[in-house]
Amino acid sequence: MLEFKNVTKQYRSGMFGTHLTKAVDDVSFCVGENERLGLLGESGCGKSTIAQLAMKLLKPSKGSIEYNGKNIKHMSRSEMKNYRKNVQIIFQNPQQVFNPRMKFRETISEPVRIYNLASSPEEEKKIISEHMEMFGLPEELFDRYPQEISGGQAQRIAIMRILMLKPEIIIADEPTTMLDVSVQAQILELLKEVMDKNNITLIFVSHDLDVVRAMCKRIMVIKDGQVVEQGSVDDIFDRPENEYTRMLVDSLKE
Amino acid sequence: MSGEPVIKTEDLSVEFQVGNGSVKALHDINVSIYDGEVLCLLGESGSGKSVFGNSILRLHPDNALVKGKIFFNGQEITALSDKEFLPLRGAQLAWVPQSAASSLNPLKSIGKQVDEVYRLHVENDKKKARENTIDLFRLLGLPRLPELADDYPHELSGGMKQRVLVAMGTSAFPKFIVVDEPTKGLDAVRKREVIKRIGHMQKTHKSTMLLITHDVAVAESLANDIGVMYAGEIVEYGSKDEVLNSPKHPYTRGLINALPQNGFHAIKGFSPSASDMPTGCKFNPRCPECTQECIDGHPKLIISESEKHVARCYHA
Amino acid sequence: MAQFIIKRIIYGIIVIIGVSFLSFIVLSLAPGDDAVTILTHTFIGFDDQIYQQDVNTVTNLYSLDRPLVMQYGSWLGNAIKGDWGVSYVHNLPVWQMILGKIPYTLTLGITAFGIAFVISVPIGLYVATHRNGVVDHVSRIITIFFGSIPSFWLALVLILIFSVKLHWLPITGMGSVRHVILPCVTLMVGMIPSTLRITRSSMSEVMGQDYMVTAKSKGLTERQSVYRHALVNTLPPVITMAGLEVGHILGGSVIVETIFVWPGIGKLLYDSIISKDYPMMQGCIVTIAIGYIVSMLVVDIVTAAIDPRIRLGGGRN
Amino acid sequence: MKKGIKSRFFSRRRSLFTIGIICSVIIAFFTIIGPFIWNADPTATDYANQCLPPSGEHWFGTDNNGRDVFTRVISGAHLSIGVALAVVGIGAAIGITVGIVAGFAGGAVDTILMRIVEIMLSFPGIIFALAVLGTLGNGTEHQIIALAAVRWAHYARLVRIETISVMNSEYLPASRAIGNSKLRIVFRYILPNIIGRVIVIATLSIGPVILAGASLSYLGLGAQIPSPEWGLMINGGKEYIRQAPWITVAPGIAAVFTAFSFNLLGEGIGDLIDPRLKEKAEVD
Amino acid sequence: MRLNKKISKGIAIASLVTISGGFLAACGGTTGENKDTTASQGNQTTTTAASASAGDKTLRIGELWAIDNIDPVSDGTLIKEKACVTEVLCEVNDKFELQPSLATKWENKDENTWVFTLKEGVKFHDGTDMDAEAVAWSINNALEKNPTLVTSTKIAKAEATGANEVTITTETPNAELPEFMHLANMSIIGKGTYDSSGNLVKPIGTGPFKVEEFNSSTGVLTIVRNDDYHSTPASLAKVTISGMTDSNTRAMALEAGEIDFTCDLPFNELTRLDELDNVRVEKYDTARIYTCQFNCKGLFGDKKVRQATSLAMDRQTISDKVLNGAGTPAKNIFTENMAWCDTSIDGSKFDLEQAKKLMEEAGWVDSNGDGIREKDGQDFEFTAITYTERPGLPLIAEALQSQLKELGMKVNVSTMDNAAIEERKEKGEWGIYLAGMATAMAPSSIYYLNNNYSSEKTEPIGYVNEEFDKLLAEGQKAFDTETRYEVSKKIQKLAMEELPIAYICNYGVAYGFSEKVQNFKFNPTAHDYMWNTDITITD
Repeated sequence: MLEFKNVTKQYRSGMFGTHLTKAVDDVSFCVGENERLGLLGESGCGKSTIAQLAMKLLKPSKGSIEYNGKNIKHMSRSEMKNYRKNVQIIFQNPQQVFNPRMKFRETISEPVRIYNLASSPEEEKKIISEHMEMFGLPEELFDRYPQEISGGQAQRIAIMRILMLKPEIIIADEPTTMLDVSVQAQILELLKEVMDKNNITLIFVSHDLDVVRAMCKRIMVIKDGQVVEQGSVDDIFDRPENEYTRMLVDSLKE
Repeated sequence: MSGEPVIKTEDLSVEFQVGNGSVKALHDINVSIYDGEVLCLLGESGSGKSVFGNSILRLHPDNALVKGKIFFNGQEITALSDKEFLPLRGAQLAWVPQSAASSLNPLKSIGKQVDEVYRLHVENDKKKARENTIDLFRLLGLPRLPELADDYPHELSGGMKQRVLVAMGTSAFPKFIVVDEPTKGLDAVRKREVIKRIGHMQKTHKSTMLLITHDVAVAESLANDIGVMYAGEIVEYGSKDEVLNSPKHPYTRGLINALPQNGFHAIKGFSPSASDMPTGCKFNPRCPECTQECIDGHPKLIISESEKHVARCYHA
Repeated sequence: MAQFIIKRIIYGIIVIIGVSFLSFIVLSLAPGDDAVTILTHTFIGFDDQIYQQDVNTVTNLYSLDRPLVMQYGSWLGNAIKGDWGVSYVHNLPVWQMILGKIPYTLTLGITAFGIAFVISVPIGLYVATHRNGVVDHVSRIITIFFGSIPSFWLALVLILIFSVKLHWLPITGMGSVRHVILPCVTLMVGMIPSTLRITRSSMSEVMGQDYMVTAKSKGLTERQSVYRHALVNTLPPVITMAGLEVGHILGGSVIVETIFVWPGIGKLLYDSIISKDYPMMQGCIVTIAIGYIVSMLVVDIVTAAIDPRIRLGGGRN
Repeated sequence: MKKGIKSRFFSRRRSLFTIGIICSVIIAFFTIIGPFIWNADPTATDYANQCLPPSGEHWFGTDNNGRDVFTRVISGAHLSIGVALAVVGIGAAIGITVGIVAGFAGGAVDTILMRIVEIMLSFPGIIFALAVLGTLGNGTEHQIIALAAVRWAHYARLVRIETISVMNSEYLPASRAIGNSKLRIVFRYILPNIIGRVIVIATLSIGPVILAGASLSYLGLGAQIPSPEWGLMINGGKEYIRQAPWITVAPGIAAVFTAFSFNLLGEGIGDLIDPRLKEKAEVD
Repeated sequence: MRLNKKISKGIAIASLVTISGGFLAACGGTTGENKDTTASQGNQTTTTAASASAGDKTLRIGELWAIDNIDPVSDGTLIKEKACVTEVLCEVNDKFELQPSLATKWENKDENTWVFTLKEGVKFHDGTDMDAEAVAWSINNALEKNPTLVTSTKIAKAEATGANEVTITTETPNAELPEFMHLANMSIIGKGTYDSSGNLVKPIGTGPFKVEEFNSSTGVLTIVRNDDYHSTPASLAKVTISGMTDSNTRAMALEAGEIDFTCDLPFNELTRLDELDNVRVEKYDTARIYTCQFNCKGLFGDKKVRQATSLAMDRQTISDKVLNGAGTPAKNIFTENMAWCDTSIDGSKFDLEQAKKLMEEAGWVDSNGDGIREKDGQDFEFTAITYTERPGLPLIAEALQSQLKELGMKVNVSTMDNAAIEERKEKGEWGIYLAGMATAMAPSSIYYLNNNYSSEKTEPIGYVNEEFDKLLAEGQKAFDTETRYEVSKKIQKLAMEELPIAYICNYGVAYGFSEKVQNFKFNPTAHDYMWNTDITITD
């Protein structure tokens, strides 16, 4: 469904603009139906950049990204709107992701309005309240501002908003790093349940091996923008070939 | 576990005046930390653990109201005026802030910011201060010394900044250090390294430390005693092994089961926000073993010589 | 950073050409035929008899009948070669007139700005650290009041008190420091509001940052943490505002220069616009634009010197 | 409920805003209702009582043509304030559009727009005023055009800086990811987050704009001699500052008072809109 | 990496120092250098020690215009009248009658040639003799540098036809050539005024004062006494003239004792300043007049309407209340002290009833009772345009607005910068145009009339009258002054009858003196002011 073809992303920096840093260096992979792919690596290794490239929030310096065979770079407005509907992202720090001056009543109804999923206001209210119950979120959240709620609740709202669009692929960019351990468990449980029910493909970006092992079937280990190893969960954990992966796995096992 | 505790609190509680009402963030905390020991406060965000850390060093914003007593080496520091309290802060009582990214002055080199503490409290000698800083950086395993000292905060990674703050806290050899969430937002490898370095630092300097974290792994590797906090109260208190291996309070059990290596069994519901606190035992809405008694009464937590490992629950 | 400076200079040149071209075109739209206006400001009085022959002689003397773009082109050609042309009214080389006026404009402008800066920054800092205190309200009321006083009011009142009644200070004339005081105070009062407001908002933002709590935790007193940590971080926005104000100094103030008979560029520019003295006007505008660009450059360099993030770009660790 | 209102209006931070509201109500009263009460003809000359000092009968005294200054200030109010508000309004509107486009589009568009803004900033406004006088002739609407044409650059510069800080925020990529169109992002995300600051800055420039209008009247653009426009009266009274200071002082105070109340209003609105300033309980 | 960081910080600070250093040096340098340019512009010879005689005082004048330019050919009024550095061939007495000055006598050989015999033994300030050859050069130089002089004087060329005799030939006959030789721009200057390449060095004249220094940036002209002056030397040693364009500043500088003499003070301050013990104010009428030109294409086509408007102007109130006494009501175009003035005419009558009757006769009746007269459906409403450079004009416009309201006319006032007037008049959107016209630029009885009443000039305002052209042609040919005065009087009578231009008040000027300045004699022929060289300053 989604394919990266030797994608590279580089930044120019330094005093005279001569210094090139490659965030993502010639990465190719593809994600099929209902797959659970994990991107594992230390912070700063470029895994978040890959997520943003997939979401077309960043343009690749070289290579291309295709969705169902069509390069997302040359998509028309309607194709792009459909792409946005089907490929969604969960960000890392939930509270910062919402417009500080918009109450949740409007933020939650935004996806419905953009893709006019509801033909009438009543239907819109029905969809929203349905989802609110499913995610166990109280109605009084509607009149709150993002700064006034906890991280866990914010992340739940983010996932709910995405789910309304019934996307094909969800990219989770370290969704639980900023959350406490117990809340992390809730969110991951929720995510798992949602994906299984609507057989949504997942690309899970994280640096935490245990979380990746719990959520994904296939793992790609990334170091300095390059994919150093790829394989099923068990291959990576039990029989790591690349010595960097081995170092990563051993250090976490103690 | 011997002699006079370095830090002792009696019925400590903190309230914030917000708009026209007031928000209870912390109520009747009774804790004592002994010389050379590490007490770890384990709890989710919103449980008030950082508030406790801040109140020891009086770092609250002006709308905070602190009640109860705090003793440092037997002396009641809550009674001191700001002027009298000032010499203690930084010299005897140190604090390592939580969000490393924004807690360093972006326009000054990290070396200068750490030297400042030494020159303020130990000896105002530029050379000696820089030497002390480089030693501390080496102790904390920072690379590219001594040039790194001239680097600026924006040139360092999250983990490195965290260790610089630890160095800053300990640069004047304080008696007591509060370390707030040293591993928040770090990836697994950095987290392991920071824990190792802090443990090493604590052992070499024999410093008394209050460790605040939500990560059980950090508590497990560094703490002597552990206090589990929930909704502004300590719900379980005891030595590390007792609390982690045989937890008494259902919330502690829930925390441990939620760990990835224990299979992600989450505790259902949310931790209550400070403005609408449930009645009775604060955990009753989420507690699997909740009975009517828990909803009506409010269980007490009494630490005594005899009973070291206690929990604030009727069914403990 | 060097690349940054070069880019800045190129933009500056574009702005200079843009401003001079725009003003050339726009002034020709001003009321009154060019030749007639120039005639009435050079050879004859403005309400004397105007003969068509004289208008024609003026037109071909300064070749005003050429299309505007041609006239601008020739001015620009000479300007680049350093010849800014001769003023119609003063019949002196433009650069010499401007060079003569610059020292006076600068002495007045920079002293006025210096005092305004020295007064408003400390007040701004104090007010930021004591928000909503009495001083905060009083300073707000004063800033608005200073911002909306007509400058000629202030000038006339100052003259009345200090020159006419008390004979302490001279009204016009040059030479000693005493001559600068009155015009300087009039200018300075206009500059205080903006600097004060920027300092207050920038300082209060810095005070809310996490590193100020760290400073407090290090055991620094309130005063020490403000001087050692807060001050440095407040400077960049204040300096940018200062750069803007300095940029406008060269523009001078027509009112102050008229009332105090101070030979500044502001009055020179105003008169050249009224009498359609194109070369002189262009000369003044280009000088003011250069002043603006140089002060912007200085601001960027100073901010880069202060802020390592700009100077050294992204981190490498 | 009483405590709620009292604290909402008279808590320390909001007191400035309340004073602003009270002053604006006073101004509105004088501007709208005033002319009906003090309806003597503001332009009739009556040399019998030239330059009388403020008295019971003439609150602000009379001017060199014997006209009651108080009536003139009242009848001139809607002119001066109207012009100032129009100029600030139009200037801010253009400034916001240019600022947002430059900040949002970035790259070449941003560079070009910013160079135009810099040209406008270092361009003496008086030439523009003369050009407008030359092409369109005088009249208050043309005065508004002349003033707004120079003012917008100030606002554009400030709005661009605010827009860029919003563009670098975390919630903007999120808004694009959810599928918002460019237009929705501008109106739903950028505008609400910068409007607070812009209002504060716009209201601060009302005082100076009233005075700027006066210098243009001298060139023949905008309000003409007999009209009771404040700027004109302030400058007109200049000659009489020794003999009859009230002629120029009275409209001057009216102008300062208006600027003062609008500014307080602006800062009050700015505070209300900007949640960052609300006290937060740091409960973690 | 270490090196890189230190370097970049170093570069930042170094470039900052160089730029600001350069900036300060530039202005430091210029002030220094600026001193030299003005010094070179001042006279090369060291200033002679002010003679120790009684008159070693300095007179400080506050001039009302900014001194941009001291070229005697284009700014003669400043150099000849106010600075007395240069003199003219034919001077004028209080009655505007020609007097010999640098030329002792002159006569015209035929219509186009005039012969002037020069006064002997006159020296220029730089010591060179003022002989015929120098005078011829000076006249030709003036014509070449200032083209407007050619059109007004109609001189073709001047040549020396003897040791001290100069012949001037005109292109077309100009009966009043001697009067035009009185023009300030035609003053006689020495060759030393310009350097070899024609740039102005310093005005060299023959007058009682010579230029010591002119600082072009501060706009202050300093002149000192010329000791070997060809007639009685001046009483003062030194005079400084500095431009102070703001009337308030002039008034306050006078009051604060910073200047000793100034003119054109704010009208309303006159009484107050006069009462001060250290200041004295004197008011005089000058050869300038507040005119009101009618747009005869529109409402003012009918002579009766023009006469009615003139009668409805209460000139005495304007003079007392608006101009505060600086300018008496205008009876005729010219003032009595002008030799050719027809004193029998009195155009300043104020008779509102008569004016109303005239309006009714002209068909303008207030039918709908709104206070404004109408005629076949059109209201009598017009715009009065004027300019702000003469402070009195806007005030008069306001006064006329309410006075003409009594006559049933709705007047809108529009003041603008002088440049905009021309365009507005061409568009025709005006009823009356108020201006301050000089009636004796040259002390000639015909010059002003020709410029304002010849059909070529009045046609644009919709008024043509051959009678004027006939009389004007006659006047220009009358070489004998007496006949010329008679023709002028006839034109004056016709003008005051036809009234294409009404005259409101004489342009009064108020001179402000500090009490130290004594025995000032007013000279009516001056444009703004002239002061007699035997003026004194006591302590």
